[in-house]
Amino acid sequence: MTEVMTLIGGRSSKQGTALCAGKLAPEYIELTSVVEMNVEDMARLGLSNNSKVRLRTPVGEAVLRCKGRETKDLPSGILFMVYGPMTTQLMAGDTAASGMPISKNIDVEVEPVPEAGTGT
Amino acid sequence: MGSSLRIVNGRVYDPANGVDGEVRDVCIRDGKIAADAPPDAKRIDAAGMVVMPGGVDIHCHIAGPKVNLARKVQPEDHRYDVHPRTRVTRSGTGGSVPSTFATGYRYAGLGYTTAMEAAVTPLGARHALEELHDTPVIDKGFYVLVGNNVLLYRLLQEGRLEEFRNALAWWIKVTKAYAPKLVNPGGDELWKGQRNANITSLDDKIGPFELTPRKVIAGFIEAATALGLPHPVHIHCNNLGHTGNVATTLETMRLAEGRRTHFAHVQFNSYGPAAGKSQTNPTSGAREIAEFVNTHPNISADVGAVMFGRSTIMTGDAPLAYMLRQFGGTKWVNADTENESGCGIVPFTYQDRVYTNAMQWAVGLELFLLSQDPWRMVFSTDHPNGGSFVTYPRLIRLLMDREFRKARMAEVNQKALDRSGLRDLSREYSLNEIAIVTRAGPARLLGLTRKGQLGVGADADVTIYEEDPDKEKMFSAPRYVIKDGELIIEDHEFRVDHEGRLLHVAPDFDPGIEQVIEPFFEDFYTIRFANYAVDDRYAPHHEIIPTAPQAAGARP
Amino acid sequence: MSLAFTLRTPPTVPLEAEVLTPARLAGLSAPEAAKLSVVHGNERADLGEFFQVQGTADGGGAGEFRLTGDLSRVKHVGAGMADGRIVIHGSVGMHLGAEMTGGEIIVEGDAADWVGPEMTGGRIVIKGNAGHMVGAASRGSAVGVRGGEIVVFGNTGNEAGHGMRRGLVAIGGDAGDFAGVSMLAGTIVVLGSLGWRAGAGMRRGSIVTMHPVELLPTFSYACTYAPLYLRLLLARLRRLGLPVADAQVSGRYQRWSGDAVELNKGEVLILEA
Amino acid sequence: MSENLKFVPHATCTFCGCVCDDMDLTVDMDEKRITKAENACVLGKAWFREHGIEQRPYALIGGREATTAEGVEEAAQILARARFPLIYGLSDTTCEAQRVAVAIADMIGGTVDTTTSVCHGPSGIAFETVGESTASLGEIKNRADMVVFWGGNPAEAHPRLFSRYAVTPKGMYIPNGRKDRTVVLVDVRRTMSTPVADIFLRVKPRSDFEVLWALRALVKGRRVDPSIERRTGVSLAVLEDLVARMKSCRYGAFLFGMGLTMTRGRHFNSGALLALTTDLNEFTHWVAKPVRGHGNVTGADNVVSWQTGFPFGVNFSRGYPRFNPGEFTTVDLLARGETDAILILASDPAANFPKAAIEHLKRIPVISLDPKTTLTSQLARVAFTTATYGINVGGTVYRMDDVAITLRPAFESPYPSDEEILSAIRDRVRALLGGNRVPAVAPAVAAAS
Repeated sequence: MTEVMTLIGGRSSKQGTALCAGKLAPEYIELTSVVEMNVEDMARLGLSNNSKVRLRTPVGEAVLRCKGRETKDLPSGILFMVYGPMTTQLMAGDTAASGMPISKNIDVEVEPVPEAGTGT
Repeated sequence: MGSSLRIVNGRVYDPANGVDGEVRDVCIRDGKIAADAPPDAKRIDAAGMVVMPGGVDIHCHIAGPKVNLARKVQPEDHRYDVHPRTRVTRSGTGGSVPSTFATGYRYAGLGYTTAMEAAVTPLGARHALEELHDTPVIDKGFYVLVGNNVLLYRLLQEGRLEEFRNALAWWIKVTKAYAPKLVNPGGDELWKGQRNANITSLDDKIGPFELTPRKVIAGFIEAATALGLPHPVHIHCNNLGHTGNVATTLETMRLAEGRRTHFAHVQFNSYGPAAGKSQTNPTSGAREIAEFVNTHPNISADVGAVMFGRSTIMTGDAPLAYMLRQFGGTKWVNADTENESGCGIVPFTYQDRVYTNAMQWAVGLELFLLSQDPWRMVFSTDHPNGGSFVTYPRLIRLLMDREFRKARMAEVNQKALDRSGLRDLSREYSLNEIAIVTRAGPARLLGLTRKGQLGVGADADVTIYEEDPDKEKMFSAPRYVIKDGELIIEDHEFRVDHEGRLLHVAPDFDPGIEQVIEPFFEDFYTIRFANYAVDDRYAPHHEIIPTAPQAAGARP
Repeated sequence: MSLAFTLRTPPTVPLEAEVLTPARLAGLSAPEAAKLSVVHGNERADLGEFFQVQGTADGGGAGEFRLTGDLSRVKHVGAGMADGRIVIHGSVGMHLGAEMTGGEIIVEGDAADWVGPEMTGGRIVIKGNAGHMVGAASRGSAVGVRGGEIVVFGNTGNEAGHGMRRGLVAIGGDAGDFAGVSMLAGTIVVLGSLGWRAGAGMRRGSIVTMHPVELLPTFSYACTYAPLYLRLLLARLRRLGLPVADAQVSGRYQRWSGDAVELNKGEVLILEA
Repeated sequence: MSENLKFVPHATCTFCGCVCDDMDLTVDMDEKRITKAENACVLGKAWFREHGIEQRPYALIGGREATTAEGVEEAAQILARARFPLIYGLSDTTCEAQRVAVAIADMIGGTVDTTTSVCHGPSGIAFETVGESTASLGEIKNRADMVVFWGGNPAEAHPRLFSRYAVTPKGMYIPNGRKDRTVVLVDVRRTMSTPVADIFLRVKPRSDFEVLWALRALVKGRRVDPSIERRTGVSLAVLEDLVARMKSCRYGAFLFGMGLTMTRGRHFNSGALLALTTDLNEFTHWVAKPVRGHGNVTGADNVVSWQTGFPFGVNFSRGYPRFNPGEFTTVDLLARGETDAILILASDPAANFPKAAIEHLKRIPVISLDPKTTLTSQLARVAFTTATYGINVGGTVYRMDDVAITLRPAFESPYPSDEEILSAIRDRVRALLGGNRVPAVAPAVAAAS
């Protein structure tokens, strides 16, 4: 089952502090590998905290762990994750003559990834 | 610096030393004008050429926060006026607000070797100095905006005049400025604090302060006089650009009461009341202003002439820029600086068929032609407000060539011309007078004793023009330009790059004043007091021009 | 035979070839044309290092020449041209026909960003797709196309006709976002669909579309009618080869006025289904 | 902890664009470590804590350890040879280094672009179209009785924007601080910043332009279609109320983030906000300020502007500066595969650029300067280890409001500064080229298009 959702890339203070320690440190890699999702959307997709999920755009895909957020904080259909090596996989190179690639509000296909041993 | 030069056979114009077109040698040694040069000195044969000191611009806008905003906001103005690099010089772009490198090279390319940026906020001083450092060839300095400074207002309001004077000296010194500058005194507080209002007369109350522009201006003139600064208070009057403002300008001039005071770009402050049916079309007030300056030797002014074509309005006078926004097209920039200043920027085009623009053009020329003392009514276009400095050669021709002026007059709005006094003026400037208004005069008004002249010991900043009946052509491209004794331009081409000096003053003050200033910083600034003063790294090549007490060897 | 240029050695970095205009090539033989200067990255180079040149320039006045190959890294072709004709068999790089004042350019392929920016006259026809900024104003400038015609058979990117003051931009396929943004006058016809925010900030001028579109909240419905000028214009576009349907020529159009944040004197015409 | 402590008052933090200059640092001089950073926010504390001296090679050439001098030689050879070289980054270093970086680009006929192009570059384009009414942060502190945050999350990205400049501080005409201000926050989701606001407007993703455009129309007294609520999630009544408040405040300030610049609409989103600010000045005083990211990105804008006339994305291949976002900006040059060598100064495009751009980075010689190992330095042909600005290196940085500040470094690093390495590269390139590379072709017909 896949759904199209809107992915917002952004910063967090945890990312900021981890960045000072270094982008190759495990803490930073961990932080940039998590996508936040509305809990109701997660339930509908059969996902729970820490489930694997695949995001796909016409240019690429990334597999991430998901983390639930309440509807009052994150509306249904919206995903949030901090910028990092994973978001780059999903971004298109066209800047529409502005220099700026679309980095926020990217349409992504969301697909749960069965954990090893449980899926096909 | 070590090289020597002997310029021979040129006609020399050195009005500061009474030399009016004599053919004589000019010798250079170690960066200074010398009585003689060694036999092996390089010779420049200036036969058929005119030798003058390097030009000195007393009022222009070339560096600092507002200039950079004005650059950034109009890429379309740079596109068609590019400044390619050479083997030895950097590239840049021109237009009405050139990049720093283009600014330096283009000034040099006109024979100018000194220029004064006329309005920098104290908080922007560090930025201005960085840009001036990247402005090659010329020597330069800046005037610091103090006329809307909240702390200085508080001291003045409370009658703490000695502290006021010390604080003014502190501000000039820690920013490495050359002179104090007042812009539309009182205007910023009304603009920022009272829904974009503005001062309309010298007796308006300045927002929450128990002060009026009259009190503020008088206070600054008094303090600057006491400090003995080489250049006095430099004033951009209230009501600039407004029809009928000549009355305000004369009132402000009277406030000087015999003390030295400089009035910036007076053309913009010389408009008579509206004429005919129009409520806004100004008449010319040039005659009244010129007469006042002629008869008051303590007063000096630069003209701020308007030249038709593309310009950029950039000014500390934010309400003025807002008013002009409606004529400028789509872009408007406003920038408030905490406790210190406002600023407005509008790209602008002066059109010869437009009544007001033609009147402004005429008023500028009238001021020049009515002035009886070229030493005190000097050359400027308030670059780029009245027009770019690259129009200087054309302005020189308008002053020197009556027929050219007449031909140009035929092309402008005739109603405006009718209401100006320009048709009655047939005077032509001589080369000697041009040398005064573009070099000797501004240097003297600035207190730069080694500039604007070719006497022994003067800075060896020399320009050599090929004589030509077309004075615009002649002044557009000097054959040689020498800066600090170095041959920068030879046969119209740059031979070497050169870094000029920062010229600044460092008036003495009672160090106790810092205890008055510091608490204000903690409360109302967002930069720490300790990080505010600009250190010497920002002026790697500099020269401190002494105040009168310093020159006299006195230390308070 | 006219001059013909065939790309032999594709440039590895952008090649700027504003010499490729009929006026600059007038009267030249093939070897002379091959000696003309182009800028390859940061170095001067001869045109002949990249192109095989054959034929001779047409005698007398501005003529026609042909370019063949994948010219997608060749910029400024036909920039500033005033007359004559250029035919390109292949795709072409940025700034095609920039600021041209007359003449004609035909591209039998795609064109990159900035087709005909700030042109004042002449015609550019792109048989494939074009990039962003078709007929647009350069950054910072308020005025784009001042005259002439740009016809794109395929799709265009964003900001087609940005700031245009006169002339025509016709798009056979879909337009990207902000078509006709800040336009001052002139006409944009889109046979496919409009992207988002068409006509934002427009003062005057017309944007025509054949597909339903939701406009900005500052546009308001005025009337539905069959404007005569549009009939003539569409018929002409059909003669130029665009797939204009009869129903479009004879159709009725909703007229929406905007943009209310500006003069509100522009219009967007939407074909009624 | 050793006894050998040094106290550095009034130091400046260069982590984010707030560039706070009230850091009072305690330095352990034996361990070369900052042990305490008074007044720093959570990000600043991490910045000072984590920048000690790491044991790294001075330079790596093709992964092999090398001296700085060997690195300089290799870098200079690459740059002198390249036909379309690019110098990118510049935001996390001093203005002194930035000046040399632009000088190199000019000398070799390359391109210089900064992280602005992927940050507030769109706001820069908007600025060139409509201008901007703006202010130094102190004016917002002293005067702003209404503050609107749009498309940003300062609580996590610029924490002291709230506490030092725009929400809680007391100012000259804001004697009671927070109580004297109306704070509005506009975003597509709730964030750590949301609780600060008196009014929170949740807009639908990608509808900021419509909301701003509707506000402009309402400010001008024009009609707005009620469908605005369906499209944006914000009702007409809410917008009308907001406009009434905006017109009646004494001094209003917008602080806007990349929620506007990085989403569909890009420069038009920023432009709509700047135009709204201009419109409001008809009624009362309003200013707007893009909330800038990395420490000295604003300095990079300023340096590139004063040296070339343009703020970012500047190409020198014809012998003079040309500006064209989309043509001379880094993502485009890389994604199209046009650049043939790149010097990356103090930034990490391999970690945040689109995939296509990163793939080209892997195909060309990369020169990197960074205090830390990054994804970019890992794929560099020449990777220099540098001292950290603000901590080991002095110089000038610009706050997001264009105020320049002089750094007070805390302790010395064994590694050279960016400026030192760049100056050495510049001198060597000059020797290789015999001065500036002078192009032999006259300016193009359409000079900078």
